[in-house]
Amino acid sequence: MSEEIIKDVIVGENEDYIINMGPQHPSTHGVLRLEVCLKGETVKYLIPHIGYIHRGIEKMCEADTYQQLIHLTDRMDYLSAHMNNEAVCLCVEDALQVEIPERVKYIRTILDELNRIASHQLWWCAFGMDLGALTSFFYGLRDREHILDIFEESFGSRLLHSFVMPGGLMHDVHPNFQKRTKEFIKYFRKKLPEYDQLLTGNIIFQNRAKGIGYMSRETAIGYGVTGPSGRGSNFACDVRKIAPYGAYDKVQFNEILGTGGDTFARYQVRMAEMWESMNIIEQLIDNIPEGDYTAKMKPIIKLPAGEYFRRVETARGELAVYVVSDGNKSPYRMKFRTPNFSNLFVLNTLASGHKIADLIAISGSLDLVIPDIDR
Amino acid sequence: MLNKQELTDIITGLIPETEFPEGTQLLEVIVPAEKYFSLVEKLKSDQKLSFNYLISQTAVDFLSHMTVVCHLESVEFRHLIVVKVLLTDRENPTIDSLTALYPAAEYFEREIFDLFGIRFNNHPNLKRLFLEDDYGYPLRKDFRDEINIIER
Amino acid sequence: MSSNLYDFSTLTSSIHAALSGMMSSGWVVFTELVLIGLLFLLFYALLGLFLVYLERKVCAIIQNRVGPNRVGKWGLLQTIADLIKLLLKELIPIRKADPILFNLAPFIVILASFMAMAALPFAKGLQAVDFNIGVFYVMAVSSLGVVGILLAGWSSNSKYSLIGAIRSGAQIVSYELSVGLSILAIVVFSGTMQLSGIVESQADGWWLFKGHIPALIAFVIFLIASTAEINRGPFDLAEAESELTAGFHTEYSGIKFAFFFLAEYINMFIVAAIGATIFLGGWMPFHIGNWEGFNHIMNYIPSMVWFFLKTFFIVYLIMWFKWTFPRLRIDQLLTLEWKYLLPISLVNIVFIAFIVLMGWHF
Amino acid sequence: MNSIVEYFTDLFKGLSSLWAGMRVTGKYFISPGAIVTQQYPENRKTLKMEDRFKGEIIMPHDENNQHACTGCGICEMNCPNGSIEIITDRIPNAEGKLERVIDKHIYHLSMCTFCGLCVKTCPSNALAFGQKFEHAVFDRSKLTKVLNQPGSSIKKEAKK
Repeated sequence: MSEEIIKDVIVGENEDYIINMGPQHPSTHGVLRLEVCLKGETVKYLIPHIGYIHRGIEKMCEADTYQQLIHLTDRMDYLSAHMNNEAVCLCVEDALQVEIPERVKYIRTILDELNRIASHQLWWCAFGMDLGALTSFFYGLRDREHILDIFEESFGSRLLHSFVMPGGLMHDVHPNFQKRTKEFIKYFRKKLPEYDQLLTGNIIFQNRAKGIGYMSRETAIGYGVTGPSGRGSNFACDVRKIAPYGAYDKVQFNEILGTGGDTFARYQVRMAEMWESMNIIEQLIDNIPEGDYTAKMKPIIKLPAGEYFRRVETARGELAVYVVSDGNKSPYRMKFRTPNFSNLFVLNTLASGHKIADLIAISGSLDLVIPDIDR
Repeated sequence: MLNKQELTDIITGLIPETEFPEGTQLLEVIVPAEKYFSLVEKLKSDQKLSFNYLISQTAVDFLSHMTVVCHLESVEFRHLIVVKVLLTDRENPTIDSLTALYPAAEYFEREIFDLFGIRFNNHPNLKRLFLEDDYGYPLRKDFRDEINIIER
Repeated sequence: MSSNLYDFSTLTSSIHAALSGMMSSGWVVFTELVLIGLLFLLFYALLGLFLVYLERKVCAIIQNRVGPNRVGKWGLLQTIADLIKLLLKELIPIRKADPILFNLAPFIVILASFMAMAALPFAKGLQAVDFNIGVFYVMAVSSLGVVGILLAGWSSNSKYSLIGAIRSGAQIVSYELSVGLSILAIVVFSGTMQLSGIVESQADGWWLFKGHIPALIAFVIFLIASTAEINRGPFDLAEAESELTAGFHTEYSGIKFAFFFLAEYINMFIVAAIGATIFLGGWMPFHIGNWEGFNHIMNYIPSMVWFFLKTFFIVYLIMWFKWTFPRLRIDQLLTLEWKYLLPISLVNIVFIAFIVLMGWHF
Repeated sequence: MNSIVEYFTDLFKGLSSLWAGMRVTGKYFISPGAIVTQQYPENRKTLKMEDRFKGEIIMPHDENNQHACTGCGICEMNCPNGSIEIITDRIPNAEGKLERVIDKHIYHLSMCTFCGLCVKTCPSNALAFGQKFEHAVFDRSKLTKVLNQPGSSIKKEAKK
């Protein structure tokens, strides 16, 4: 035997140690399968395999009316269900050129931000848990419960509340809505610093997050990584600023940009976004105008033949809806450009060369929701 | 930010074979398949256009032909453009891949291949993304699946 | 010295005398061994169940939850129900596992923790074996457990398990040093390696208070290093749930899994007991110098209560760590040991030796 | 020398950041009043769901066992999942004309996604959301319900 062969056999220099992370794994947050090639503890490369919950939402939309397909969009990114609904509704309203009441715009924006806070809270829980801080999971969920209670009171459901309809809202918000939202903001302003004490400042956490999974601005743009993950790399991609919808043009808010590009920068962007969302809600909650909760809409919506494109900012990035209509009551083709689809595939670039534990931290910091990838 | 007319003028100067349909929501460019890659390359590299962000890439099946649709945006100037390619060959549609220009295109194109069966030249890893290899192309309008899809 | 209140040696020697009257000396030794063994088995099982319950309650309250509250009053019987469930569960045979090692590993782990318990002084005169090198014995035996963990990871022929086992090996081998050095600090102070001797030397105050700052540093290092040595808290890399699903015991089921689980908790108790014994005076009541009156009142509290109070205080500290901190990465874990804990404890030992030489400690 | 100072400042900063985290968890450990868990089956008596809670779809009947459903089929048409089936019947009314009335309003709870379109679009407000949420059964067929009660009839004022 030549020496090289012996080296191969005994040391295994050229042998790939491949482990399957997922589809059932505690920290892939769903049925994502990562084929990870390791060398010792270090990740050489990884291949994401998706499609475990591909439901063909785009195909199903082709058989539904515009009101009916709203409830399918809930089930893409179930943590920002409200934004998904709104994207479709804005697209339909654009196409029909319906003027929606001011009240609707305000309420939609408040709900957007509430949903964003809820989503970021859940992300914070899960991120902490990925890094092994199990207590953060319960603190985040405890506070998220307050938002879900507000949702339940107004819409009747906590997570998948197909509340937005083309032209307005399903029905008006609950009379307690304003009061409870203000109570929540007051409560959460006290609790959010606790998050920082528990995790952000923690030396172990900082060592785990800083300098890990660096994503340059060019990488973020090239892969189309949007939302807080992209903004952590100084990629200004906030649709709320680029193309304001709802009442975003009536409020003062900052687009949070991070410069680090690492896991910690993405973390900080999300934490800062929670503060910013609370600011937006506070500016709007007292000024909700009176009026109708929906514009006059025909019972059967038929979009004029043509193509329509609309984007919104969900909690995870840019959701674009592309509708091709042939004038019928259901779309001819419906395409959802979902944020997580693009955010996932940058993972190989970020995680190669880091440790397994860092892979978990990086995928946690990208905040992936798997149904949104598979659709 | 350039308006529609300015964009139209610049793009016509770059690739003369382009068509600009009227009355669309966003500026649309229809380009022949063989000029597709060079157009997008120029859209990306041109200093005044700099369309460096591929928002989405998808396809539509019109039974008579297929369309590949790309939404491009410039991060610096914030103008949007829709690039369209009509593919008349539905049996074996083929088009150039944009992976060399936008890394994001790799998976958009794999998704299109998976759901429409459009092949991409020069694609590094053209495999099906969601479905099994023998499933058919579900987003084509003539796709039928008696077992899994119940017609209403 | 302290009074003879609640001295278990009177009880044990009377039992010994009674037994000697009944049978020959060989049989007496045999009977005593069996009795002690049974007692330890019972204690071990009950302690394991209680510790699991305690951990679940502590973490629940920290996390604003209620914790187990359905089985029995305040859920006290929950762990017993869990044990019955684990006993009844199927032992899934792994086809490609090494059968001998796979079945042996849980027993090695549990044996190591069982043996360490023998040398613990639970109360005055209540100690199974009082070695004159008790500190050495406990350290040697408690680090045997890693053999079981390595075997478990290797023999289950699973990739996750192997990574977990290798991690655990690297971790325990490194942290053994710091644990040893921080215990050595107190050995230098007290001048003996006998655990009962160390306890006796704290009759006028615990080493944590008597030993100035170096003892405090040694205590902190002991806490950190021992948490790492028992694979817990922020150092649970061997079974890092979010990375390796369950690490080295991924493939185990039923009672074999329960053995690992139990051993982990008992190890926590043992480490806390050692910490309490050498830093906080073990079963020795809280004494201050020569305040006779105060010391006398303290003596009325049984020594066993003192021992368990101190031990569970450290157990609580270890739990508090676990439910607060995120997990370290493997390279950070080794950096912490080799760049921080080890140099600090080495310098600390020199300091302590100097203090003892000059006679500055109380 | 500088590096030694840095070494120790790092060490103390690290330790104090750890202590900050332990203070938070420790605070909650000594304040059990912060426990938020609901004792669900025990608090069943006092548990009240929100008025708008979407537990199931019901058809409210008044004291005369009358409902408002005309059997028009709009809910069936609007349901995205086909979870509503309406079986109508034609019976002669007082003037002898055949009139369409509801025979069975079949609701498949197992297929419902609670989008609320049926309740919203019902022209005679015959449907509503119920607050019951304990739907677990051992047999899936029990999730198929007939909403109109046996022997019920349509309200007078809802006829038009």
